[in-house]
Amino acid sequence: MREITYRDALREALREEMLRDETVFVLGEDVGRYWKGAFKVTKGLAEEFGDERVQDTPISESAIIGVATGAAITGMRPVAEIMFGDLSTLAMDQIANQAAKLRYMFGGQTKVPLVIRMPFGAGVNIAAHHSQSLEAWFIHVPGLKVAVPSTPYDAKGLLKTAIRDDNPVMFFEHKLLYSIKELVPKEEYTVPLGVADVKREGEDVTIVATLYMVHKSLAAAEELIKQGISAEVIDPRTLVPLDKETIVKSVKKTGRIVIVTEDCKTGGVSAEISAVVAEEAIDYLDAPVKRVAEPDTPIPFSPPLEKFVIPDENKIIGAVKEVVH
Amino acid sequence: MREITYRDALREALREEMLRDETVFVLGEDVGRYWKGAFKVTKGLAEEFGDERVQDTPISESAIIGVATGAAITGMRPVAEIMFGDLSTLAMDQIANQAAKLRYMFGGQTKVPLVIRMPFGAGVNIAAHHSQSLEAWFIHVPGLKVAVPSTPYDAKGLLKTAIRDDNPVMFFEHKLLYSIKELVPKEEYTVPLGVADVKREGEDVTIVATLYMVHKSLAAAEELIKQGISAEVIDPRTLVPLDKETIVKSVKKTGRIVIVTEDCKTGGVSAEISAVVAEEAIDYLDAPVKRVAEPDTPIPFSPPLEKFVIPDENKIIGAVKEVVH
Amino acid sequence: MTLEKRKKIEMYRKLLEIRHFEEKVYDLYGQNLVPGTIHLYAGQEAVAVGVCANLRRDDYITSTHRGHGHCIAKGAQLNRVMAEILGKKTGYCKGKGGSMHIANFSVGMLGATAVVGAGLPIAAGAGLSIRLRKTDQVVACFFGEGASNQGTFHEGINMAALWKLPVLFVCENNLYAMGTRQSRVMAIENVADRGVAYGIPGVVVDGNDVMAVYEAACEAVERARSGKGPTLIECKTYRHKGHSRFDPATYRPKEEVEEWMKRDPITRFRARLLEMKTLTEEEADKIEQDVAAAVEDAVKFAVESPFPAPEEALEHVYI
Amino acid sequence: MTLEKRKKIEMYRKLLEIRHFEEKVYDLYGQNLVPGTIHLYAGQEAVAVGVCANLRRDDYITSTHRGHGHCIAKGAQLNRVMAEILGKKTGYCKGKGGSMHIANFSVGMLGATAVVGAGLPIAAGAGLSIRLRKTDQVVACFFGEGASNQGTFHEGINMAALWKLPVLFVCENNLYAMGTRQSRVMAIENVADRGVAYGIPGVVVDGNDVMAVYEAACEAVERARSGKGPTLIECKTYRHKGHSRFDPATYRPKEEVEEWMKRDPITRFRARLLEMKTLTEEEADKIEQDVAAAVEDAVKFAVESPFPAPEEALEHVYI
Ligand SMILES: Cc1ncc(C[n+]2csc(CCOP(=O)(O)OP(=O)(O)O)c2C)c(N)n1
Ligand SMILES: Cc1ncc(C[n+]2csc(CCOP(=O)(O)OP(=O)(O)O)c2C)c(N)n1
Ligand SMILES: [Mg+2]
Ligand SMILES: [Mg+2]
Repeated sequence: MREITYRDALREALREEMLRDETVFVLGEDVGRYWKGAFKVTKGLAEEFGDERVQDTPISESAIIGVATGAAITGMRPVAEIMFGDLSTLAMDQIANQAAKLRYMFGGQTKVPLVIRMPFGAGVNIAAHHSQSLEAWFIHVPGLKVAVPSTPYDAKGLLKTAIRDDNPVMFFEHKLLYSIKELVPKEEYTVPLGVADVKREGEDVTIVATLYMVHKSLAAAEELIKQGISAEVIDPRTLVPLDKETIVKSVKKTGRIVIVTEDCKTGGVSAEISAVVAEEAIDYLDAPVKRVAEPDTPIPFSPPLEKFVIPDENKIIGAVKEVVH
Repeated sequence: MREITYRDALREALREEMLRDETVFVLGEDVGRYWKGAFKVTKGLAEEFGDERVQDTPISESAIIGVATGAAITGMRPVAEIMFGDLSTLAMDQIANQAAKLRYMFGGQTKVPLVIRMPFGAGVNIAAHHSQSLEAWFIHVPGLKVAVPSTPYDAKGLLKTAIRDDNPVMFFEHKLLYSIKELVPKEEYTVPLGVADVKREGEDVTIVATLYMVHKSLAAAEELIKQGISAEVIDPRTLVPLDKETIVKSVKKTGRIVIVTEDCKTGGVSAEISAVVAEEAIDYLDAPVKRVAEPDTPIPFSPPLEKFVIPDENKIIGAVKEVVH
Repeated sequence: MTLEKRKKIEMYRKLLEIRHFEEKVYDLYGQNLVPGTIHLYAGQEAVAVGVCANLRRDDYITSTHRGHGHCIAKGAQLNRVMAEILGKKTGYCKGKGGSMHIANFSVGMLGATAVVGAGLPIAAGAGLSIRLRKTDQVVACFFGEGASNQGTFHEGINMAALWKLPVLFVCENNLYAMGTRQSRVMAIENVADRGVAYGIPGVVVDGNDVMAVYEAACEAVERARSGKGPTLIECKTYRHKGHSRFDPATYRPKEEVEEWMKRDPITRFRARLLEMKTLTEEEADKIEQDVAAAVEDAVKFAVESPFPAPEEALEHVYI
Repeated sequence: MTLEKRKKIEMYRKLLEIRHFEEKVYDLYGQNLVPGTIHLYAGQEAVAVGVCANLRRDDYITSTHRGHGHCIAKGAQLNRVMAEILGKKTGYCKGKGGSMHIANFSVGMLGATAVVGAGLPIAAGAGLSIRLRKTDQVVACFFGEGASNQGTFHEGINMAALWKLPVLFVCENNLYAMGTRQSRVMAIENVADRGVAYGIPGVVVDGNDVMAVYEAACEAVERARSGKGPTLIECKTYRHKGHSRFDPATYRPKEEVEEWMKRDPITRFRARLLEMKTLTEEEADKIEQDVAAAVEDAVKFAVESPFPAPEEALEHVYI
């Protein structure tokens, strides 16, 4: 075990898979030797594997995904990077209509082993076009899997699994996670898709959180226990497939649930998780299902404005207290 | 009053608003005199208002919306048509990052009076790229309003309101609705955004349904009453703003809710409605919140396959019986 | 670059296969046996046949909503194409795709897409894959002149040109995109001129002359296989029928239609084969009879095939 | 097309305003007063100034992530631009937009977008609006060479060309998009050559020569106002600093940077003005001092302005 950052963990996953399987390659804007990725995730890979396997591209998000898809259905295992998740808007047709649907439309004749990495999230004052969280769009596209790792360990293990998966996997990172550190085994390991991780056990309330919100929820839980409230914090780790069982089991134990995601509240990921609970565990609920999320605004630039809209510990604590009267 | 189709109702709305306000104009692929719109909604308008106000465009969905947005922020009121809702994927950046956010990002300096019409929905065997229902993506974009009329009366009244609204309004039609008929006043009227319509009153269960599913739900309700179950059918008519009050009030009365939408279940519109209920009316619920939706597949081509995945009366009845044991 | 006799006859046969096939599809939808909509390839056969005659089985093509001809020209079996169009379990896509999403990976047909222009980056990606796998395959990417106004055209060709990928970008300029004449969507006459924007050759050919198409494609394939990069080939052609199922195509001037009908690619090629004595009248007729019979067999196969079971709708979402 | 003296001096002043402004922004972010990231315009001033000197107040421009210069050249007030960049309530966008989303509708500045290439269709739309409203305004749309590989470039220019809309598409080719040199993203040298693809003129100019830019833009504006349609103007230029906040720009060869520094647009224009006796040394210095003072005032205004109240985040989502 050694302590590495989330960024390093991702890089190790890419490197190990590129060493293991020569059909794995990386493409995206400025992923190569000159810039090394907007968040430096691909640093060193071009030097080790050559410019063709760490392919810089023009600023053409739609073609990046289209090209990756064309490569995926003809024997390669591309890992495409979209520099900011907000720019997935430019590639939605290739993601949602092509990559996600080819296998189905063609009656199983092909597989699409493609990973699409992109950073989401606010918190660094880069405003409305570089700060969104759009996971909800992708969970609504059959054919895609969706990974949302919150820790270096999970990031590495899930990325390796995603690369080996024969389906298109949307792999979402959060800008504020790249620099967080954790002890990660030196030995090879993977993390399966579809298995939630209980990041903290508790009795009084279930908190389901994703990406950076896992950390804020853990901090909130730490504070809550001082006030006598024991919170269980569950990180689904992948949204598709979603480990409903772990969530439902926890709710059956605690009778209360707060869902914490950074995306806009209306139509967000938290709505789906709420709906699952309302479908499968309603009889166990002792309080309304609470969602802590962004209040349906674009992300503003100015620091006090941005801070106001992003969920934080206080908002999580407030929501928990509302359900645990 | 005279009986007109949904298609005619839309056309009347366009025509009346174009007559009333000369900044209103229509643009899209094949909306003009040669093809008159893929579903013939714009028939006759080019002849009456000229080719410039009923502007055929190249096959460039992204630019259609971008051009409409540029026109909207400089004094016009464009009504853009995307021929099939599935192709909104190509314009997501212009819709979600530009049209929806300009006013906010610019601190209120501009308004974006833009309507984007598009047909969604399955049922005519045109497979995965022409049959989706993607409303859920758009309710998750702050800055957009979302209309989903199910009847000729609502279609006309809502489209007129949408055109007069100073915000971008996504206006979703369903292919199978164009030919349905209804008595509609000859006199001018509008329907406000954000006011649900109780299409049928009932006591035992609340059915919330949108677009074509309103009709299937009404048919199901007709059948259910014969079996002694009285269903209230609510059509929200707009998803943003959503008339939560009417839904919550109904649930408080019936204690049971089934949400019927044609989109894929996971992350769909029904998840948001379910989450609203779980947040605001959980204490009144006597049964799980049921969602009747498409089972997370792309829409298949072959008739028996397509029929299998689209929600129908039987599935609605089945769901209702599950909650009204 | 003279074509040997066997190849010419093979091309003639393929032209006929497509034509007869499309006529049968037209009949079948008159009989309400074809679900959904349909975009017939009749009139444009020389493009698919002329291009695909240069391709090996392991080469790739990508196709469009108007893709039956591409499929057949690349070597797909008539009966399984027909079965797919009818939504049958025996179709190449088990009925999931239909006319607009037909694919046959076993002959390198990477699929039709119903999103106009979406195939261009995918074709470029197949080209990149060839480069990375170090094979000498090529990709032919078919699309219409209408598609050439999509962003994907620009982005896809730019990448292929930049990386000198082995791709033929084949624009079938049939003058219309639905009801919209080319001149009402772009200010230039030749889509091929857009090659300049990417630093690749742009070639205009008579798309109703199968030999002209063959030769242009031959050169482009050589260029591609030898690592020199993509070519943009614009084939001027015309569709015989309306755009889709119910389109009477009244937006096209009668004289224009008549004039193009005179340039029918099959009539012309037949006349040329007879003139060059590649075939006798009898031989030509015999081929046509064989083709007609084969298409009949395909229809019979497709009509008699079962529909998929409803629950199959749930398969193939994930692997 | 000779420039009158007053105009030249005005242009000189604007060049300086932008340069001093950007240098202050650089200082301020060294002091941690600028939230987020920042893309400086220093080195490219001649483009914005040369183009905007041809525009009326009621003409429009659209801008990019590197937009401070466009704003200032179009007539925005230094203090409110600076306040926006610092996230203050007194900024043009009340702190909601920041550097990458600055707009000032009162001078026809329709806003920066941080999505590379997204401004092209929007500019075309402003052009369509002008056509429909029957005014004689024009639109100048700024974008980088990197943006010219986006689908929006293709779709936006095609529509504008087709409809002969009054738009100037101004490509600021500063050779790099982040760390990526132009030659690694497109196989042609001049973005202007892409005009051929849309049937519009493509012009290459020295983007570090404000008079050359002025003249090219002047011709394009005339063309636009008289209904002849858009022009694609490529200005060859160079950014002095790295791409954004923390970029040391090590991907650029030292000699290249040095060579471009010698072609600094402001030094060159000053020398020319002195040479042509438009200005004396003293007059030129005086202008620079005035500008420096004005920029200082803007900094003071911005630094002293309050931040918006947190709850203002909820305003302006809908009207
Ligand atoms: C992106 C997209 N926009 C619009 C449509 C609707 N549509 C289907 S075919 C077609 C015309 C295509 O024209 P062209 O590319 O010239 O091909 P052709 O039909 O002439 O073969 C249109 C607009 C679509 N399927 N996809
Ligand atoms: C669509 C999109 N892709 C990627 C980015 C990230 N990005 C921001 S600026 C930039 C480079 C733009 O290059 P160019 O258009 O040449 O403008 P320049 O920065 O040189 O002024 C990139 C890739 C973005 N903001 N938008
Ligand atoms: Mg065509
Ligand atoms: Mg640049």
